[in-house]
Amino acid sequence: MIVPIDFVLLFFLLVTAIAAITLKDLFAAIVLLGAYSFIMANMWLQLGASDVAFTEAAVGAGTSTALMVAALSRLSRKARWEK
Amino acid sequence: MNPESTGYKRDVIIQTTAKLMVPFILVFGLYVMMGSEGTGGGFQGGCILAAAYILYVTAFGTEKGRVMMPESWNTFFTSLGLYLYDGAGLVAIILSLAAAQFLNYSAIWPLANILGIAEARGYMVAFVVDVGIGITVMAAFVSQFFDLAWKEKEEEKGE
Amino acid sequence: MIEIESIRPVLALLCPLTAAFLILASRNHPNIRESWTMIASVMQFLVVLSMLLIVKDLEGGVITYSIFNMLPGVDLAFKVDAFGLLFAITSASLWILVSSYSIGYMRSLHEHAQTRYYFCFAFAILGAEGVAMSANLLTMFIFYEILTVATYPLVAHDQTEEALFAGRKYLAYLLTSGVFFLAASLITYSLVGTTDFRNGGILTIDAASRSALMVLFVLFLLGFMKSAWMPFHSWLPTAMAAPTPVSALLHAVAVVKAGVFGIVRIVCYIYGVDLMSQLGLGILLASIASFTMITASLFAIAQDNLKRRLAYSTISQLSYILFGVALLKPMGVTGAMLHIPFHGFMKITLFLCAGSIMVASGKKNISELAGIGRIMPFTMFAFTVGAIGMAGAPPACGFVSKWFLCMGTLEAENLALLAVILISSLLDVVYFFPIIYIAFFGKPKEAELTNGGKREIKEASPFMVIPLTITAIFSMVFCVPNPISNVIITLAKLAVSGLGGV
Amino acid sequence: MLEWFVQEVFEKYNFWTAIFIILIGIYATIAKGNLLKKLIGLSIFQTGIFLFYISLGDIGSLANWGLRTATPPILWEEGVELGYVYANPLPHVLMLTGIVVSAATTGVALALVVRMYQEYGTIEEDEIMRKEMELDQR
Amino acid sequence: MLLVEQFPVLIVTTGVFAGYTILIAGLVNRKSCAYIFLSVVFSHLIMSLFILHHVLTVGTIHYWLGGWRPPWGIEYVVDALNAYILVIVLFLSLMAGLYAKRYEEHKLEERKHVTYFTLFQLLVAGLCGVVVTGDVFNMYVLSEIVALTAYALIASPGGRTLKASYNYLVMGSVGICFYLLGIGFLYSVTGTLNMADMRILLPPLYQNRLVFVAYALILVGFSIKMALIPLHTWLPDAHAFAPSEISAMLSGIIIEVYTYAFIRISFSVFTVDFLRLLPIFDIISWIAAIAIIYGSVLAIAQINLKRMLAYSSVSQMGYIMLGVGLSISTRSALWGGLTPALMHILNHALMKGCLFLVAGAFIYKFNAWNITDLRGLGRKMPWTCGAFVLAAISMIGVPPSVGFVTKVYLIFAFVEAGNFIFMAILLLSALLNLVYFWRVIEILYMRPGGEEGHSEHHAEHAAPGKSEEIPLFMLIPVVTLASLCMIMGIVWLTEIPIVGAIPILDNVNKLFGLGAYTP
Repeated sequence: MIVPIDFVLLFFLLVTAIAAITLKDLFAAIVLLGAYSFIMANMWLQLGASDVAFTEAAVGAGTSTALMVAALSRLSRKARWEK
Repeated sequence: MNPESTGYKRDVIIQTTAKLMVPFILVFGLYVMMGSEGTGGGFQGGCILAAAYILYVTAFGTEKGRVMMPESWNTFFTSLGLYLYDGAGLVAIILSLAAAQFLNYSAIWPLANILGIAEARGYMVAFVVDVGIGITVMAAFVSQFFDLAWKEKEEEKGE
Repeated sequence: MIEIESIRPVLALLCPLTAAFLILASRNHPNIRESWTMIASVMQFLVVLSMLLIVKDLEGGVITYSIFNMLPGVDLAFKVDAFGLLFAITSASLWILVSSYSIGYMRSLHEHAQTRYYFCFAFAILGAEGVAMSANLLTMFIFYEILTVATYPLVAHDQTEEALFAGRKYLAYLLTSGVFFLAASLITYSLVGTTDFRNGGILTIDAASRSALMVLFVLFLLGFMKSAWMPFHSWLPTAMAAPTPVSALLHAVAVVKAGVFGIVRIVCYIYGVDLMSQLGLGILLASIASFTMITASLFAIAQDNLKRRLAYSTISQLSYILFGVALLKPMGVTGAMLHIPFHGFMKITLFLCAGSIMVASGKKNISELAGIGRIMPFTMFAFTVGAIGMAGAPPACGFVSKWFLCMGTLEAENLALLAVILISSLLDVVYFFPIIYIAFFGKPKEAELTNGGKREIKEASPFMVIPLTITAIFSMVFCVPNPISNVIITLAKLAVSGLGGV
Repeated sequence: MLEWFVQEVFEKYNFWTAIFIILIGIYATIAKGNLLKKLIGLSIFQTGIFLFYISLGDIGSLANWGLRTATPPILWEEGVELGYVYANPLPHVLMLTGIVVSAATTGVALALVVRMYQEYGTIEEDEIMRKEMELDQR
Repeated sequence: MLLVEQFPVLIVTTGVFAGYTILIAGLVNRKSCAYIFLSVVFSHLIMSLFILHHVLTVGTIHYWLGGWRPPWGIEYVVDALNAYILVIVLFLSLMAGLYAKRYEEHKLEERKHVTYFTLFQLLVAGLCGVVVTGDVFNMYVLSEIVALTAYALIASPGGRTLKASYNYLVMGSVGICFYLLGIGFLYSVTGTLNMADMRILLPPLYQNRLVFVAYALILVGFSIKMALIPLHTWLPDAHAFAPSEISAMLSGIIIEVYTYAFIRISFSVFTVDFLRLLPIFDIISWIAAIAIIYGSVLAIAQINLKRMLAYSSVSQMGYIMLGVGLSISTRSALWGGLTPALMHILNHALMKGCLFLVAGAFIYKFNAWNITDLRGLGRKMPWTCGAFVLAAISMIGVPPSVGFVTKVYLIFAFVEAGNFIFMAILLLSALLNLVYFWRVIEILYMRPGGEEGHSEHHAEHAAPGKSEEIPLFMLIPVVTLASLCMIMGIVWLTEIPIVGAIPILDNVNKLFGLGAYTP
C-alpha cells in the first residue's frame, strides 16, 4: 500500500531478474531466481493478492528452487563464457 | 550439495535444524492444506509437505527418507489424491443419476445426511478435494525430486 | 432424346476391377492369373457390344447411370452415347487382343513382376473405359487420374534407370496436367453450375467474359496433356521405355486417346461448336494441331529406334483428331471421331509388329531390319497394312477418316488446312516406307540374321502373331463397306448429328 | 509532456515493470545458449505475465496513484468496512493455476536437461548441436 | 439433463481418472496398461459419436461445471465443430494406441511402459479437454496438460529426441504464454473469460487497440503451437525422432487441435465482423501459401523419411490455414467458409497418421530411418507398403482419395475468393508432393532390394510365411487408416447422410455466420 516500497520491490525485481540471467555460476543464478520469486511474492502481497503471494513463495521460491538445485547437483555448475 | 555423490557426510548443524523444523513445517503444511474452516489450499499445502520431506531427505539421506515414506508409495499417493478429487466430482454425477453436473456438490448432500454430518456437508467436500490435491502434489513433487537428484545414480551403482 | 437407365456401364467397369483383384489373389498361379485377364476382357467386350447395339438403334439416345451425388448438380454418373462408345469399343476390343499378346510377350521374355503388370493393366483399362463412359467432367477426371496412376508401374516396369526416369517424367507431366484439368472443371462448375456433357455445350457466351472463356479453354488444353500436343509431347517418346504391349495399348490407344477424347468432349460437349467459333478458338486449336502434325512427322523421320518413330507418328496422328474437331464442321468432326478407332487399330498393329520383331530377333532399330520381311512374313505384312493406313491410302481404314477430314477442310473453305493434311500425309509416307523397303528388299548382313549367332530368327509365337494379324485384317475391313464398318460410321454420324450447331 | 508521463508511465509502473520482466525473460529464453539459463528465462517470462495479471486485479493502482485502496479479498467475520475496495480475486485464482503450470513445466524441463546432460555430457546448446551433427554424419 | 450431455465432461474426467488408474494397475501388472488405455479410449470414442449425433440432431450442448452459470463458472460447450474434432481426436488416438502396444514393447524398456501409457492417456484427456471447453482460461490449462505430456512422450525414447523435446518445450511454453497474455488483455477489457460472454461484450470494443493486440498475441501464440511458418522450427526434429505413434499424434492431432483452438477463438470469441476490420486473414492466407511451398521444398531435401513427413506436415498445415484464411472472403453456399479447412483437418489426420505409422513400421522391422534404406521393401511388407502407397497418393491428391477432395474444395474456395495465384501455388505444391512421395514409392517398389538383386521371381513366388510383415496389432491401424483415406474420400464426395459429413460442415458454417448450404 506504500508506493516507495513498490518501487523498491520492483527495482529489486529487475535487478535480480537481470542478474539471474547474466551470472555464469548456475547455482548463483538459481538462488537469485529464488530470490526473484520471493520478491515477486512480496510484490503480489503489496497488490492485495495474498493467496498468490503465498503460493509463489511456496512453489516458486521454495519447491522449484529445490528442484533446480537438485537437478544442478547432476550437472556441471558453470555456464560457459559466451563468445 | 549431493550427499550421495560426495559420500554422504553427517552435518550436525543441518541435521539439528532439520529435526527441529520438519515437524513444524509438516503441521503448517497440513494446516494450509485443510484450512481452518474446511477450505484450504491443497496445492500450497502439498508443496509445503513435499518441501518438508525434501528437507528431511537432504539432511538425513535417502535411506532414512525411505523409512519415513518409501518411494513406491509415491505412485500410489499420486493416484489416491487424484481419485479423491476427481472422484468427488464424479460422485456428484453418479449420486444424482446424471441429473447434476460434474462437481455440483449439492448433489452430494444426501450422502452427507446419511453419514450424519449434515451440518458440515459443504466443508466436507472441499476438505476431500483439497486433501486429494495436496496428496497428489506432494507425491508428484517428491518423486520429481528423486528423479532429478538421486534415482538413476543409485540404479547405476546397483547395476 | 431417349435416355435409358441401365447398369451396363457399371458392369463394364466392374469387369477389369474384379479382374484386378482376382489377379492379385491368384498371383502364385500364372495360368489362372492370365486366364482372369482374358475372361475379363471378353466379358467387358460383350457388355460394351451390347450397349453398342442398343445405342445404335436409339437414334441419338443414350444410356445413363448415376451412382451417387458428388456436388449439387454433379453426380458420379455414366453416360454412354455414340461418341463414347466409339472409344469404349476400341479399347475394349483391343484389350482382348493385347491381353493375348501380353501373355506371349511377357512369357517369352521371362519378365519379372508379372502380377503387378497384369494388375495395373486391368486398372488402366478401367480408367480408359471410365473416361469413355463418364457423363461429366468430374467423373471423367476421376478415371483420368486412375488411368495416369495405374500406367506408371507399367511405364517403369523395366526398373532400369531409363525406365524409372521415363516413369517420373510421365507422372510429372500427366499429374500436373491433372491439376489443370481439375481446376478448369471446377471453374466451369462455378460458372454454370454443372459439368455434364451436353450436345451443343453447356457454356454460353454470357457465362463469363470472352477472355475468361478463352483462358479456361487453354486451361482445359493444358489439362489434356495426355493428347501429347506439342510442345507438351515429350513424355510420350520417353514412355516408350515400357514393354511393347503397354506402348501398344496404352500409348497408342488408351492413354493418349483419353486425352484426345477429352478435348473432343470439351470442344463439342462443353463449349459447343457455336461458342467455339464465336470465340475463334477453332483457329487456335487448328493451329496447334497443324503445328504438331507437321513437326512430329519431321521428328519421326529423324528417329532410328522403331518404337520412338512410332511414338512420334502417334503424336502426329493424334493431332489429326484435334485438327478434325477444330474445323467445327460435320465432316471434320466425323473424320476426327472415326480416326479414334481407326488409328487405334492401325497403330496397335504397328506396335505389336515392333514388339514381335523385338521378341523374335531382339532388334530395336530400323537400320537393323534389313531383310526381316522375308523371315517374318506375317508380321511385316501386317506392318505394311498399318503403314499404308497411316499414310491414308486404301485399302487400310486410315483412308476413310482422312477422306472425311479433307472433306471437312473443304467444308470449312480453308485450303491452307487442306494443304496441311496433304503435306502431313506425305511426310507419313516419307517415314514409313523406308521401313517397309528395308524390311523386304534390304540385304541383310550375315550376323544380323542369326541374332548374334545364337539362334535362328523365326516368326514370333502364335500368341503374338495372331493378334497382330487380326488387327491388320480389321484395319482393312473398316475400309470397305460392310456391316462392321457400317456400325462404326453410323455411330460417328449419330454423334455428329446430335451436336447441333455443326 | 509531464502529464503524459504521469498518466502513461508513472501510474502504470506495475505494467511497465511487467513488460520489462517479460522482455528480459524472452531475451534469455531465446538468446542464452545454456539450457538451464533458458529455463530460468522461461520462469522469469511466466512470472512477468503473472505480475501483469495480478496488476489487472488491483483496481486501486489504476484509479489514483499514490494511495492504494484495494484490499486483499478476504472475508472478515464482521463484514467489510465502508470505503474498502477488494482487489479482483479472479485474476488471482487464475494465476494460482498459472503458477502450478509453470512449476510443472519447470519440472519436465529439468528432467529433460538432466537426461540431456547424461546423453551429451554438456548443457550448452551449440555443443549439443555439434554432437548431433557428428551423429548425422555417421 | 440427458446422459449424453454428461459425456463431454465425462470424457475428460474419466480420461484423467483412467490415466492414474493405469499408474496403479502398472504396479500390479504391466501388461494391463495398454488394454486399459485402449478400452477407455474406445469407450470415449463411442461417447464422442453419441455426442456428435446429439449435437447434430438436438443442438449444442452447454455444460456448466459444478452447476455454476457462466460467466461465473466454467462452461463446456459442444457444438458441431467440437464434436467433429473430438471424434477425430479419439479415433486417431485409438489407432495410435493400438499401434503403440506392440511398438513400445519392442522399443521401450519395460519399466517405462506404465508411465508411457499414463502419459498417453493424460494426453488424450487433455486434447479432449481443449476441444470441449468453452472457457478461454480453461483452454490454457488444458493445453498445458497436452503440452507437458507431449514433451514427456516425445522424449521417451531418449537420445536425440531430448533436444527436440526441449526445443518444443521452450517454444511451446513461449507460445502458450503469448496466448495467456492475449487472454489477459481480453479479460482486462471485458472482465470475463467465457467465450460466449466475450463474444457478446466485445463488439463495442472492436476499435480498441487492446483488442487488436490481444488478437495478435493469440495468433502468434497459436502459430507457434500449430507450427505455422516461420514459427515451425520445433516441429521437424520433434516429429522425426519421437516414437512413431507420437509423431502421428503430433502431426495428425496435436497441431490440428491448436488449429481448432485458433478457429474457435477467431470465430467464437471474435466474429467475422472483427476479422474483416483488418486484413488479418489475408496475411494468414499468404503465410499459409508460403508454408505450403516452403514445407514441400524442404521435404524434398530430406533423406530421413520421418523428417520428410514432418516437413510435409508444415506444408499440409499451410493447406488448412489457407482454408481458414480464405474462409471470410468466400461468400457462398457449400464450399464457402471453413469447409476446406475442416475437411482437411480430418483428411490430414488420416493421411499423415497412416504415413507416420508406416514409417514407424520400417523402423520397427528393419531399423530403416532413411529413404534409401527402403529398397525393395514393397515385396517384403506388402500390406504396410500398400498402405503407404494409398496414403501417399492421397497426399498427392489422386481421386477418389481424401486429398483429392481437399483439392476440389480448396479450388472452389480460390474461385470463390477470386484468387488465382493460390491456384498456381496449389498446382506447384501438388507437383512437389508428387516429387517427394513418389521418390519413396519408387524406392519401395521399383528398386530391387540390396541383397536379393534381380531375383524377384523368388519373391513373387515365395511362400506366404516368408513375408516380414509387422505384427497384427500394428498392421490393423495402418491398414484401417489407409483404407479410410479412400473411403472417407468417397464419403465426402457422396455426402452420405448417415455419416453426417456435410451437415457438420454446414452446421459449423452456419454457426459462425459464414454462409450455409441449401440443397
